[in-house]
Parts: sequence; C-alpha cells; structure tokens
Amino acid sequence: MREITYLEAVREAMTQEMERDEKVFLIGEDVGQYGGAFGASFGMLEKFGPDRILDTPITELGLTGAATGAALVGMRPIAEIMFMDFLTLASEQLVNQAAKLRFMFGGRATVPMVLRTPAGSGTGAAEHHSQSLENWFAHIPGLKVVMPSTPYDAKGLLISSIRDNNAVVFVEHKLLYKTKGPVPEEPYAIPLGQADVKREGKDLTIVATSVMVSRALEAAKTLAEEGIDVEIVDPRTIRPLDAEPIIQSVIKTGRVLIVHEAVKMGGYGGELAATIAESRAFGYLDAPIVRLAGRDIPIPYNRTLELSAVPQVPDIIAKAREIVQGKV
Amino acid sequence: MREITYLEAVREAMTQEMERDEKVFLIGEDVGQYGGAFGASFGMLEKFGPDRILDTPITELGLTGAATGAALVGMRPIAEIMFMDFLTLASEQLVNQAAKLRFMFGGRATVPMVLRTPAGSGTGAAEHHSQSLENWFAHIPGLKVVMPSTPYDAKGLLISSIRDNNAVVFVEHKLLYKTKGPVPEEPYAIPLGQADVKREGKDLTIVATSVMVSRALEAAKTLAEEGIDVEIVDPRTIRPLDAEPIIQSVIKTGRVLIVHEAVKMGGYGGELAATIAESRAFGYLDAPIVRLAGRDIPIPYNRTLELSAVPQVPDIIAKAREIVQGKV
Amino acid sequence: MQEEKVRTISKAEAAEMLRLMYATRAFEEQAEKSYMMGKIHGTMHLSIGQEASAVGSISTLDPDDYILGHHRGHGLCIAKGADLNLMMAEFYGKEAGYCRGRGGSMHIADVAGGNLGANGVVGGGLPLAVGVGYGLKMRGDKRVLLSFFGDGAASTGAFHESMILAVLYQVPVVFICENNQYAMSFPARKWTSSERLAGFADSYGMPGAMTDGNNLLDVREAVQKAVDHARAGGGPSLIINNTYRWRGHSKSDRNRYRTQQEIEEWQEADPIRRYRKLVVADGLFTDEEIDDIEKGAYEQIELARVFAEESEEPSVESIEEGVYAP
Amino acid sequence: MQEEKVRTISKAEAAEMLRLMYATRAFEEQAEKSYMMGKIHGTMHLSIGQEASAVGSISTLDPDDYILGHHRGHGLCIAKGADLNLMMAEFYGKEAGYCRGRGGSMHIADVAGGNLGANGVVGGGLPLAVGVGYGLKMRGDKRVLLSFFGDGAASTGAFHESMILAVLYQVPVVFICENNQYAMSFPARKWTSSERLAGFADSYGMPGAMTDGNNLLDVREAVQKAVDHARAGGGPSLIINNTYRWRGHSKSDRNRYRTQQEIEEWQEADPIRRYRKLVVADGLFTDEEIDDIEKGAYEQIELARVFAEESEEPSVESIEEGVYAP
Ligand SMILES: Cc1ncc(C[n+]2csc(CCOP(=O)(O)OP(=O)(O)O)c2C)c(N)n1
Ligand SMILES: Cc1ncc(C[n+]2csc(CCOP(=O)(O)OP(=O)(O)O)c2C)c(N)n1
Ligand SMILES: [Mg+2]
Ligand SMILES: [Mg+2]
Repeated sequence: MREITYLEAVREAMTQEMERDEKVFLIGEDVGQYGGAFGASFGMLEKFGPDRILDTPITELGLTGAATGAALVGMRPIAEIMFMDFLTLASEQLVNQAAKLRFMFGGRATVPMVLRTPAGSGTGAAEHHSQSLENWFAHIPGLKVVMPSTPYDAKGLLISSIRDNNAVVFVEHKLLYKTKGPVPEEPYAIPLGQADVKREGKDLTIVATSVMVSRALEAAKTLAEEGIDVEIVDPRTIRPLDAEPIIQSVIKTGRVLIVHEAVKMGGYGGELAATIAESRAFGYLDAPIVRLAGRDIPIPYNRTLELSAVPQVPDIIAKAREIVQGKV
Repeated sequence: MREITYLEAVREAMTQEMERDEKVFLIGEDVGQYGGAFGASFGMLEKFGPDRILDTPITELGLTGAATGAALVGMRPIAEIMFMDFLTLASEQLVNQAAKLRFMFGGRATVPMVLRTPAGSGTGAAEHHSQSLENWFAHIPGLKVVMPSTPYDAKGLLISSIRDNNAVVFVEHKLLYKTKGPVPEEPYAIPLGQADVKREGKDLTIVATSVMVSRALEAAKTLAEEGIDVEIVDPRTIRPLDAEPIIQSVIKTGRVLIVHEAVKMGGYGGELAATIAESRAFGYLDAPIVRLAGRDIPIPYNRTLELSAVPQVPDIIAKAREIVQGKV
Repeated sequence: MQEEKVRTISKAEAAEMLRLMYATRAFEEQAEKSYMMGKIHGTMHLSIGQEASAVGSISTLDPDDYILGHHRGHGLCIAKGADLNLMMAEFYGKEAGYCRGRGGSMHIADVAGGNLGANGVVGGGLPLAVGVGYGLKMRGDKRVLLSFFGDGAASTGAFHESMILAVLYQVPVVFICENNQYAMSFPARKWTSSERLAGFADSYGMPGAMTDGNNLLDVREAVQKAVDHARAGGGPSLIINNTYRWRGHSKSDRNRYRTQQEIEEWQEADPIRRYRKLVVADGLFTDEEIDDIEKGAYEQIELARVFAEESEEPSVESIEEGVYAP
Repeated sequence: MQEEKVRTISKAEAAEMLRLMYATRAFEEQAEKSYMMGKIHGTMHLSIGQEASAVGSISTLDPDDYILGHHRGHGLCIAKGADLNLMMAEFYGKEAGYCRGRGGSMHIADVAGGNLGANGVVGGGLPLAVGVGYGLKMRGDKRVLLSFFGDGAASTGAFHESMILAVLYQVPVVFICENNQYAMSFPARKWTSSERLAGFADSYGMPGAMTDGNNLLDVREAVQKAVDHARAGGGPSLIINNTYRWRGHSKSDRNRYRTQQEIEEWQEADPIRRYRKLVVADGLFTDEEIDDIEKGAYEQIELARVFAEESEEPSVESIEEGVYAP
C-alpha cells in the first residue's frame, strides 16, 4: 500500500471530507496561505478558497466559539488550535459551550465539530508549546477525544471525527507528523471508541497513547530479544474509552504498564489504571499496575532535559523488565 | 471551641493574613461592596479599603494574570474566581504563567499567590455554575491544589496557602459554605500536603474529598450500625498528594472506596486509584479499587436530576456495602 | 418626531409588542413569586425594566431569524415568541420544558424556533454568534442573528475577539449590548461609558449606535437599520441599548452598590409605561384596550404557571440522555 | 526638527543606543547561523528590523525599571542591558544561561535585572503587566514597566481585559505594541490599522500614540512622554511602534504571504542605518566611530557565542529543580 506521512494523512482526511461535504470548513490561525504552523493544510486554500479555509487573527477563544456556533446551525467546522497549550485560552467555549449545548438544551441541538491540535514535546519549543493536556478533555462529558498514533489511524479517525455529530478533540503529535505508514487513498472511517492491539504478546500488556505507541513498539523489539513478549494496546480514542480489549489483554498477561507523555499526576494513566483496578482483570493481576509518564515538571528547553522529561524507549524497556521480573 | 461557618473561616483567614502582611490583597469580581457572590469577603472592603480589596469588571483571564504579575514582583495576591467553571477562561494565565514562571526562569522567580474558587453542584445553578475541575489543576506541575472539607481545615489551609511561595488553587465548595464547625480564633496553619484521617475504622477505607468527606462521615454512621467500620481519609491537598496515610489505611483495611463529586472519567479518583494500585498496598487488597464519582453528564438544573448527578449519602452506603460484602 | 415613529407601526404589531412586554413583566413577577415560595431551586436574573430593549430589538426580526441570549434572558425568549407554557415549565425544571428541565432559567433555548439559547457564561454567546453568522452566510441563508449581551460581557476578552472575527468575516449579526449600568455590583461607568461602548464599533470597523433602551421606538429604529444592513450583506453592527434592571442582580443581591433614588429614577422611565403613553396619546389605543392586553398577558402567565406546576418531573432514568448525539 | 531631537541626546547615550542596536542585529544573525548549523534545537523569532523600537523604548527607562517582553524578545532583552554571555548561553540551553537552559529563546528573563521575561503565549504578558504595575503602585515604588506585545497580541482577549484593568487601577505601565504588520502570516491590515490600534487607547481611556517605529528618535520621544506620565502617577499609556520584521516569522516560514518588494522597501528604512545617518549628518559621530561601535558589538556577540558553546549543559540530575519555591 502507498505510504504517506501522518501529516499528509491528516490533510488527506480533511481534503476528502471537504470534497464530500460542503458543510465542512477549516478555521484557524495561519491555516490559509501559510498552510498551518506544521503544514497540515498546506495547499488547501488554493483548492477550497478563503470561504472554506478561514484564516483568523490570534483569537483562540473566538475561533473555537465560532466553530461551535457554526456547528450549532448545521455546519461541520474543523477548528485548528496551533498548539495544545493554547487550548487553555479556548477551553471555555469548548468545555462550557461545545460540550454541553446538546445536553443543556434537552438533547435538542447538535454540535458536529472537530477541534484539531498538536500536542507534545520533542521539538525544543519549551514550556509554552509542548504540553499534553488530553486528560482535561477526557474529563468533560459531551466531548470525544481522539489520539491517533499512526498515519493510518490519523486518516481513518479524522474522517470519523468529522462525520461524528459531536464535538471531537483530535489530538495530533508533533513528532508523529513526519512518520510514514501505509494509508489507503480512498476515504475510510475508523469508528471512534475502538481500541487497537498494535502488537500481540503474552507476558505484559502495555497500554500506550499517541507517540508512546511507537516507542512501545520499539521497546518491544528489544524486550523480545530478552524473551519478554509484550502486548501493546492503543486506545486510540480516550473518550469514550474502549476498555474491553485492555481488560482482556491484562487478563491474558497478568501484568500491565501504562505509558503516556503527559504528566503522571492527574493524567489519563490514572483513568486507565483505575479502569483496570475496578474491572474483572483485577483478580488476574500478578503485579501492581504501573504508570510511566511525564515527569512532574513543565517541559524544559534544553534538548537533553527535554528528552528526559518524558518516557523514551529505554525507560519503557527498563520499566517493562522490572515488572516482568517482579521488581515493582 | 467557638463554632463558625466554612465561609466565615475563609473570611477570617483572609482577614487575619491581610492584617499580618500588607503584601496580601484580594482581587476578584464583586469582592468589594457586594462581598463576593457567596459573601466570602463581606465587610472586608470597609476594613481594608479599595486598594487592597479590588473589584474587577468581568475579566477572568485578566485578573488571574494581574494576580500573577503582582506576585512576580513580591506581592501576595488572593484572586477570587466566582465559579470554578470560569477557570476555563483563566487557565492560560494560571497554567502557562503562574505555574511555570519559576521553572521556566531557572528557579529565579517566585509566584506566591492563591486562587480561590467555589466548585460543585447542589445549588440549582446548572451546567455553567456547578463543575468540579480540580483534576485539571492537579495535573499541572508548579501548582498546588487544596480542597478543604471543614471550617477548621478551610482556615488553616487558606492561611498556609497565602503564606506559601507558590501558586495555590484553593477549591471551596458552595454547599460547605454554611456548614459550621469549631475553629480557633487565632491564626494557625495546616501544612499543605498533609492528609487527615477523619474517622478511624478497620473494614474499608474511604478516600473522599471536599463535600464528599461529610457525606462519607454521614454514611459511616449508618454503616457502623450494620457492623461495617469505615475509615475515612481526606487528602485535603490533592497536589501534592500525601499518599502515605492512604496507603497505610488500605493496608490496614484491605478495601478502598474513592469518592468525589467530579465526573469519574479523567477525574482525580483515577490518580488515587492508580497511586494505590502501584503502591505496596496493592498486595493487601482484598477487593478491587472502586471509584464512586459524578455521572458522565453535565450538571442538570432540575433538583432531582442534580442530586442524582453526583454521589449522595445512600450511594456511598450502598457502594461501601457491596465492597465489604464482596459484590464488586 | 416620536409621534411619526409611532405611526409607522400597525395597531396589530403595536398590540403584540405591548403584549410581549407585559408578558415579560408578568413572567418575571411570577418567577420571583415562585422562587420566594420555594417552588424554584437555584437562582434567576430578572429583566424587569429592560422590556423595551428585548421587544424593540426582536420585533425587527422575521420569525425564522435567530437570537442568542444571555443569563438575563427571559424577556429575550418571550420576545422571540417562546411558548410561555414550555418556558415556565423549563423554569420549573419540568420534562415538558424547552430543555426537558436540564437547562433552567439560565439556559432556555429553542433551537428549532430560532432561539439559540441563553448562556450562563457572561460573554459566552458572543463567539458563538460569529459562528452562527458565518454558518448562515456560508450557505447563502438570508437569515440574520441578534446577539445580546450585557455591559459586563463587553469587558470580557470574548467580546474583543468576537467583534474582530465578526468584522473580518462580515457576518450577518447585530450585536446588542443591553447596558443596564451594572455587572452585578460593578458599575459600567467605572470602566467605560455608553458612548465609549458604542465607540468600539468604530475601533473594530463596523456601524455602531446607541439608543435610549427604555424607548421601544428608539431601540426598534436602530436595530431595524442594523438588521437591514446585515440582511443586505453589509455585515455586523454594534448597538448599545441603555437601560436598567429594577431588581437585584440575582437573589443574593443586597443592592449595596446603588441608591434607592437611582432605582426610582429609572422606574420613572418604565419602558412599558412610556410606550403605552405614546400610543394612547397618539390615539392608536384607548387605555381600556391596553388594560385588556395587560390583563391577557398576566392571564397567560398564570396559565403557564399552572401548566408548569402540573407538569411531570423528568425521570431519573432519563438522566443520561442527550449528552451525545447519535 | 529631527536634528533638534538628535541634539537632546548626549554622545555617550547615543553611542550606547547604537551599540545596543548593533548588538541586537549581531545577536540575531548569530542566532540564525547557530540554528542553521544545527547547534540550536527548537525555533526562534528574530527581531531584525525592529531594533529602534526596542532600543528607543527601553532607553527611556532607569536601570531598575521593568520590562515584560514577548516571543520576539531578543532585542528587548539586549536593550534592557542583558549580559550577552548569559543570554547567548540561554539560547544555547546551557546551565550558565539566564534560565539555566530551561527557558531558551522564548523565555529569557532576568527578574533581578528588571526583565520579567519573554513569553511563549501571544498576549500572555499583558495580564501580567497589569499586576506588576499594580504591585509597584501598591507599595509606592516609583518604578515603571514597559509591556511589549505584537500586533497579533492586540487581537487577543487578553489585550482587551488588560487594557481595561490597567486603566481602572491606573497602573504605571506603558503598553507598547510593536506592530510589525503581521502575526505570522496574518496581516494586521486585515483586521485593523495602525490608527485604529492607537485609537484603542481612547476607547479604554488612556493616552495613546503612534510612532514611526523605525525612527529611534520618534519612538524615544513618545515613550519618554508615557514613562514620565506613568512615573508621575498618571497611569498607563498605549503606544504603537510601526515597524517590520525582515526575517520570516520563525524557521518554518516560507514567506508566501508577502512580497519580496515589500520586504525590500522596509529594508530601505533600516532603523539602524537611519539613526546612524542622522548622528553622522549632525556631526555627533564620524562614520569611523560608528564602524568601531558596530565592530565592537559584533565582537561581543562572537565572545558570547564562544562562552555559550563552551558552557556546560545542565545536568539531568537537576532536572526537577525549580518547579516549586521552598
Ligand atoms: C465569565 C463569567 N464571569 C462571571 C459570571 C458571574 N456573573 C453572572 S452575571 C454577572 C454580571 C453580568 O453583567 P452584565 O453582562 O452587565 O449583565 P447583567 O447581569 O447586568 O444583565 C456575573 C459577574 C459569569 N456568569 N460568567
Ligand atoms: C496564544 C497564542 N496563539 C498562537 C501562538 C503561535 N504564534 C506564535 S507568534 C505568533 C504571531 C504573533 O504575532 P505578533 O503578536 O504580531 O508578533 P510578531 O510575531 O509579529 O512579532 C503566533 C500566531 C502563540 N504563541 N500564542
Ligand atoms: Mg449589566
Ligand atoms: Mg506582528
């Protein structure tokens, strides 16, 4: 199959959906001629014109609300927030309006919109451009939260997100943009709320999200050489969570390591750990549930510190080893 | 000992600290003549004058940033955000600036400020005035997050928060404002990061926060009549978390129920469950770790629905019973 | 001058506007009573004194046009033609209410009927308004939107960003600031003035106007012009209706920030009585005719109260319905 | 007129301003080179072309006054008297840097030296400025603050709320908008104009001014007036410095949103060359003297580069230091 990058997959999903449905439009800072800070919409202005590719001044709250309002009267906007850190500016409209309008109005409104945003560290952009705040939105009823880890998932999940009749927060990862993988040319939809087993194994379940999926896969190779056979489950959608494949995997392996980039305390790993601990998998656990996550610091600028702030492949290997060897 | 309300305890803490230290001031919407939406600062304008009790127009982002800036040059502001729901408007300044300035500047700045805000449902104020978003801030390194459950704790923890050299989010609960309890008249400080065992027991540990502490205490009475002896631990500070008393309690009882008002998914209960599941208490667990929390909906207006949206005393009793009877 | 304006309005239309203003007054009085009697939980924000702003503004719309309201939104709802029974039922938190009892006073909406909802967040409707306007424009829909907000909302960042985007995308939206002089206890005069508020229109590059918000004809004329402008593709406008709320901000208000004298002065300028006097002086109505309209309005509200009180509570089993759309 | 202004400045002071502008130019050129050579990770925002705005503004301050910068902040840092070694070391992410390598280009700060930091969030410094100003005012400190931001920041809600609060509390802050015509690719002219930006001062109720931001004397005069006003207790002002960035927004910029011709026209108005010409024409300096200043500045930057490159990396063991104050 043809291989394209995660960034191209995102662009292709948007382009194909905009071709299919004229109610879909894109709004965000510098999404037009500039093509978006990371190039996700590069060339789309030329294709769809300025009425459907809307450049905005710096107005995170305003543009998020504008997308919400347009959705309320039947459009299907895609809003881009340049860095997830700036959702801190937009969250009133996302959390109080987009997420709640339907429920608040007795189920008599729909808000079909997508808010795309790149998260994560690794680009040297420091404290204000590197955060992973997905658990903020996983905490909000009315939102869906999607975190694709491969180009294939990015395209299929973004198409589903655009077609979904709810407000979907679509979290991309900057370091994944340039990764390549097989992606069908025609449009296809991966249902939201469906986890994916990225690798089968029997000794340890690793539940990983976003960029940590590829790091876990990398770690699995080394671990395999040591005779540790790892199963990797990627929730892909963190709200709603498809818990069953995770529970089944843990029942099978008896051990689990949760890996994400976001800060550990208050992060989504807690949700995963708690979901396992209150499930029927609890009785099958041969080891404590372990989380490996971002350090309890803002993301620093210095390259070495930045790398050390979030889990890397060797950290995953070491932690997996400890668990399997009964050292935790 | 003299009994006063939680609201009076908050006011007394602010008043005594403002008398002690002229760098302390209060800023927020309607905190002056109006005395704050819930009356927390009633009478303080008359006492301290408009230079230290600053009324603001509706500017959540601006006033939170103003507090942060003042703290950066050595003042000790207390900012009040009228409802926690509106922290969605203020979070950029709180999360990107107040929390990170010190680290970002290499440890060469301090931001001694308190952001007080009432959270929670139960007043019929519906979706936009009832949220419990404490886990958003528990997720942010650089912040401290405090959630007092009694008048005594409210005063002592607020005094500590004001004296702390970091940005502290101080989460009050609307339903607690009118509750009374013994509170010393003189100023006293309860250290941040110190959990409190609110009731000793041997059959089940309940970890509860804020208004859920009193509901758990209420539930414990009924449970005691049934022969179920409950231990109740109140973390009081959720960042940093004093995990040790919780772990010890779970080791003792072998069973744990986590209760909070916030929505379950992505909530702080996950952090608590995961902390227990990865601790040495794991090996002592005789039952799965159970969370009882807010439903997966925004807080509805209708009184009956509103009450049903978050854990009430009978829910705690029922869940505790199930756990002890091995039904989960 | 005033008299000329009076005559541009048909008797039927004038009667309807009077009815809507009286119904609003009656609704608010009933709301207050129900609250006092403990039949309502929560809080509410009464718009008594601001009836001409709501009715005058919305009277310029076609039935399928849109409005976006705010927390002090009962009058806006009524002026947009809400079914008073469903509205009162929502206020009572009943299943028959506009929002199935989920939203209550601060969130009454009727999307199908063009009322896109009140809002619990001050300024929360402004960014939405930009998007609603853009949605309409993008699909060539000729409808327009009135977006209401208070003087307090004008100080929020949401206002600034929304004005900028509205002008940039030339959306068919009339932004109407109901300047009732206070945001809770905070006096608008402490940070702005009515002239300055209107002047923001210029700063952003759109037409602006300021009205005597207690004069229905004045409001109507200014809004009509802006609505026509928007419908013709001319883009957004900003209008400041100067008015006053007679009651406290909400039930927790002790009115310490204003004088009894000030309240009484504004009560002298009662918008309903002013319009009533005009149409009677003009000979369009007799006093008896208007008494009948008033009485009819109060009767309607009484029927709505009964309807609401007799309606069913939502079932707890249904509580999780409506969070997600299929 | 220009000549009269030139003469109000002593030779020593003029030399210092020239040195700061050249040092800024040299710093930015070195930053670009280091980045191209792969010695720097991350991104950066160069202020080449905006030197007069930074130096002209900050030259009006006393050494212990404050500034708050923004993401395009190297020139502001230098103008505030940053130690170039520590600054370059920070840019290189080294332990010796101003922020121990934690902050980098977008967060350089020197709180003790009155530089309260650049900011990665557009508009992020504006609310802070209000508080800094209030803190100073509250304790009777006579220092003032210059708060810098871009035309892009002026469209944020943070701007609106900050202006309102600044006027309300009459803080000793001069807000300086470095209008370099674009926010990334978004042209300021699409939502405002320099006149309109300056006009916001009036909307909020403070003095406003607009300068030729590439004319150091013009900038200095306007800012001096505002600084004096603030120091005398007169409250905030808003100044728009019209200028231009020569380089792309950051390293990802393909410059598709502007023409080469536009860039060249603005390069003609090089703020350093313009000031240089003035002082030479006036006879205050010979060309050789200025060549020496320029050369000295470049040498200083070369020393800073060496210092930075030879400095130690922060230790991974220290990574968690500085999150919380004791
Ligand atoms: C963002 C936000 N901040 C604070 C509040 C609390 N609050 C509710 S209404 C109100 C005053 C609003 O003033 P204005 O916009 O003038 O409307 P009015 O109440 O005068 O009609 C305040 C502060 C809120 N609902 N939303
Ligand atoms: C709140 C926010 N939104 C978006 C960005 C991404 N971004 C960084 S700089 C910039 C443009 C800023 O324009 P302006 O304020 O005019 O400053 P300039 O870069 O022109 O100096 C943008 C959009 C950001 N850093 N912060
Ligand atoms: Mg008002
Ligand atoms: Mg700019």
